[in-house]
Amino acid sequence: MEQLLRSLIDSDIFVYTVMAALPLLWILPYALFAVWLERKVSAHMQDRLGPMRVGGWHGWAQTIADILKLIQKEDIVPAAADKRLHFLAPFIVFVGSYAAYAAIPFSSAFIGSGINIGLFYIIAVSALVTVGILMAGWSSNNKWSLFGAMRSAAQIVSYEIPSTLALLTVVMLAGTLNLQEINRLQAGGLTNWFIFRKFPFVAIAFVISFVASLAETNRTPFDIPEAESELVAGYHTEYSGMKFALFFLAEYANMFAVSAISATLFLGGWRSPLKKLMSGPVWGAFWFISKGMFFVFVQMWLRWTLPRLRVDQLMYVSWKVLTPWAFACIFGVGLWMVL
Amino acid sequence: MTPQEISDKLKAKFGDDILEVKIEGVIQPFVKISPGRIGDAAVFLRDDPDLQFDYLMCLSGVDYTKGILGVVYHIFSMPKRHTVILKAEVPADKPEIPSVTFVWPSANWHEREAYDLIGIVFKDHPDLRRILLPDDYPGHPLRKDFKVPEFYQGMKVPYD
Amino acid sequence: MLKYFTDIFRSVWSVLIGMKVTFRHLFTPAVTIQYPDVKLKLPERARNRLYVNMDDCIGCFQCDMACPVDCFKIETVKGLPTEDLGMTSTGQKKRLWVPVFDIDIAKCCYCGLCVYPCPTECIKMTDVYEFSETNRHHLIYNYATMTPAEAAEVRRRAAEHEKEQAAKKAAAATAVKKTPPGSPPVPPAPGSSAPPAPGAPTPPTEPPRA
Amino acid sequence: MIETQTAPIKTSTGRVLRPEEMVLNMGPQHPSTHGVLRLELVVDGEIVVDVIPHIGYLHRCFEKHAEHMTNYQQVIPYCDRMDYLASMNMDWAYALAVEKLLGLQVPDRVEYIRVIMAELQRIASHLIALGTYGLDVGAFTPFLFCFRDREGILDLFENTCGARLLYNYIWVGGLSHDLPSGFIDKARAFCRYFRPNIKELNDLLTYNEIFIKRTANVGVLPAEAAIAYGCSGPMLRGSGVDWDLRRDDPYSIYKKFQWQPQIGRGEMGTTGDCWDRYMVRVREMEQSLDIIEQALGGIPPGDVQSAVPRRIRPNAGDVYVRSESPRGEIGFYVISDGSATPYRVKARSPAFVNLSVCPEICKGYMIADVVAIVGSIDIVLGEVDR
Repeated sequence: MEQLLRSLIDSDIFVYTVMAALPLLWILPYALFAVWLERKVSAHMQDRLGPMRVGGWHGWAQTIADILKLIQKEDIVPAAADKRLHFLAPFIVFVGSYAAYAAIPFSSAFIGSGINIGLFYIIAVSALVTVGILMAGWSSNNKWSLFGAMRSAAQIVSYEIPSTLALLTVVMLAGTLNLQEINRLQAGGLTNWFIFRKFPFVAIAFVISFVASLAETNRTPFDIPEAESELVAGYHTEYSGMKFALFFLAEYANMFAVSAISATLFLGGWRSPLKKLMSGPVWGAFWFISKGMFFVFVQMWLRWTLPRLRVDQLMYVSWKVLTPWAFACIFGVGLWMVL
Repeated sequence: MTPQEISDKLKAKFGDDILEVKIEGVIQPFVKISPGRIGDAAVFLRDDPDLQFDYLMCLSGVDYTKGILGVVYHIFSMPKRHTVILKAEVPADKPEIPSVTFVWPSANWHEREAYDLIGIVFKDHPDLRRILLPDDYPGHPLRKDFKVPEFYQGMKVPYD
Repeated sequence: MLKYFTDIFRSVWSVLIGMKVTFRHLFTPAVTIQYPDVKLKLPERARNRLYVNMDDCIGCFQCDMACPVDCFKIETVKGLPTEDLGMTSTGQKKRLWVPVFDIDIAKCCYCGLCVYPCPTECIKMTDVYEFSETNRHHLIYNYATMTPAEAAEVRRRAAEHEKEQAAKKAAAATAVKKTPPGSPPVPPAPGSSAPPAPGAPTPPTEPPRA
Repeated sequence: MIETQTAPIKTSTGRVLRPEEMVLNMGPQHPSTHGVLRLELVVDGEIVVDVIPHIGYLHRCFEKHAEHMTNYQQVIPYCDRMDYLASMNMDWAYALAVEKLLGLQVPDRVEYIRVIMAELQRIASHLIALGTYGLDVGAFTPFLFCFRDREGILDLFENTCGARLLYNYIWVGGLSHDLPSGFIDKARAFCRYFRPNIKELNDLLTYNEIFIKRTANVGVLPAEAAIAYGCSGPMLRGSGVDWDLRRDDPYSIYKKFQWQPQIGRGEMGTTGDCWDRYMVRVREMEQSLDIIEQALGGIPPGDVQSAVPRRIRPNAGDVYVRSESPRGEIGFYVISDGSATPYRVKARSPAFVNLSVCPEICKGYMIADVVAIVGSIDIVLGEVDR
């Protein structure tokens, strides 16, 4: 991808801006589709129909209508709010989840920047979301938002540990942090994916990393920062118009980023499950997106099934359940590799 | 125990403070007691081994006009499954009556409502505030002689 | 220690059961309907908007008395004996003009208490429920079928008739003082009996449901 | 650091706050207070130190209205609006009180139909209680399942009396309409349709471990405190007190049916916690289904309006009659002075009394639990404020 662009115009600035903007090409349509999908999935799970009227068949244009509405909505900033922080917070939250796309390999041909510490970079940069949420909570000058922000800070930070440990098991197996490399190691069809090697441990690590990723994107059963029934809407109560849309976009982008990482590490990112069949660069992108979308669907499925945990139970699950089991998996994989 | 036995026990204990006992001629027999002794009567009713009135069903304030306000206690006993109805009358110009919240905590809100709507003051009630109406509402609406104020906080009250 | 493991197992198991239930509902048909395009047929006894058939109304105020929120404003004028006010469908002779019959449907609580006491069954609750208005005063329905001019004319005649009666009574009373009782009363002046031209019906008239 | 000495912050009842405490107003516009209830929480971090409920935002002077009606029958539409989720039970309680005042005997057919309607209303009201309780705890889907099932009941009511929520169906001495044709088969069809759905609700919410963690051992109300505070209905039975007005202070014909009051046994935690109150409501729905099916079988023929008096003019006297509404003991204390207008109607509403326990059982829990506890008390502000 980089050679292709350099052959067009040979200036660094042009190439790198285009490379940085390429994931946007995927995130924006994906977000439009994901919001619509969530509303339809939740509707049909609850014996409803969901959006049916905007744009013909099953209301496909509903999200576009929403975006247009949000764009022209008045952007209300609370009088006593800390103006600068209030303005900056949504952008930092979006940057936090968008920056992760730099190191995610969409297919064998396309990767933002194939740095050799890809996974480490992704985990580090997605912690930026916490800063954004804290800024949003504090600057809204609203007790409820402050509660939401405090809870989400505690939640995201304490769930990074089990998620990192779970990903560590795969890194031990793969021996490298470079996601493109990890993908190459999982060649040769379904049986060669990491999830099936060293059977029980990596599978448990997969479940732990998926549950921890739920907490990181504030999705049910860990959607405590924006608990509708307690904190009204948590940290983004005082946001409206385009800033609220940005929060929404950031949440869906984060959802896909997290499921993309799980797919890449455990289920052979752009590797096709059928050995040699359908495994070109374009097919790679297809497989990668379908795995990602499957995990996004599972996150939605959980959202419309489970109630919400309380904050102290959330901490209990993170420290007392997920972290010890993650250590056990690392220990198991390590022992298995040594023997 | 039948209402007759209950009222006899009460008469034995409180003597002439029991102003009137009506068993026949009314749908539900009641005992009228002088307002000063309500507190002791409540303690007696709850603690007496064969009365055990532990469940205050309903405490209602009534305006009997001609300057008399009344409080009616409907009390029930869970273990014994029997009921007693106590009535007490207080003059409208000095509507003071001891509170029974320390005997039956359920009376707390009932008394606050009686104070709020009828204006009966319950002495040593934990926090006697208006419960249903705004704190600065003029007067007590359930009194028979209550005139709806023309304006409340600048808003016209009766509208066509 | 055992409790720790059973806790985890039970959590995972109950989460999976819950997911099974919602997944099964992904394929069950939806129960909701698309309202403006598809409208539910209300049952026969549905109680929504009031409808008064003014031809049968004899101005007896039964509905006004039965209404708990008194949203009726009815005015009746005594018809002169010479005037012919027409018959109700149930065969009673109408003796009162009803120039004003207003119902404030915004105040109405749709309890239906006014329907039962009506002797001529002329007030009924239809199943029309889409009658929202932008201005609250439009919700005051006036069902009277008499134009204001006619109403004024009827009131004038009734008042005039009233004065005559009063004058006659006064005259008769003074006559009794001057002459002994038993002298015949003066015959009533003949009222001009112009039959009331039916005015344009202002209220929404529904054909009574079959 | 300059020590800024500000005046000590006080709550509305004059309690001085310690420096680390904060006053948090939950309500009156709040998604989970089930109406316009304002809870003034004194909060130390997440832990709730004190709760001061403020009610009265939905006060519509029911008792003042009742004193200005021209006859006893006109108060019934006002009773509907007291507990708008269980209006059948409200009408029935008021009708029972006035019938006792008049010494009126109601024909058997009316008794049977009243029992069926009240039990259907109990299921509809419990469905809302359980659905919104799922929302409070964070599960969206059960709420919509409960409302989907409730539609079946509302259709039955609409066919019978024409209204879906506020019926004015049970009159003093009888009913406003007789049953429409085909009502009995439709009601039986509803019972058959609804029974498996209760099991589905259990799978989805009741035995879900996260739901159990959120509700077991939360808001524990011991039996003695429940009785002392005058609680009733699922609130009292949840605390293990075997007390149900339909059996222990029997009115109407509940004696003719075989059914068993449901009591909280502390299966998932201590007796009297939120889960028990929730479970009592779920089991009561099944029990109401049994009662309805038994009652549907035995409806005698007859005229439902035969005992409705033309003019109600009870002789002077007062009466307090109570009956079992879905939220507990709804009692009407009616005083009549011989005229056609009631002299005083005092409504003892169960949610008003159950809510007075709220400060007791919310102390020491977290904010998320206060939402769960208030949801388990199942309050309707129309009834609390009257």
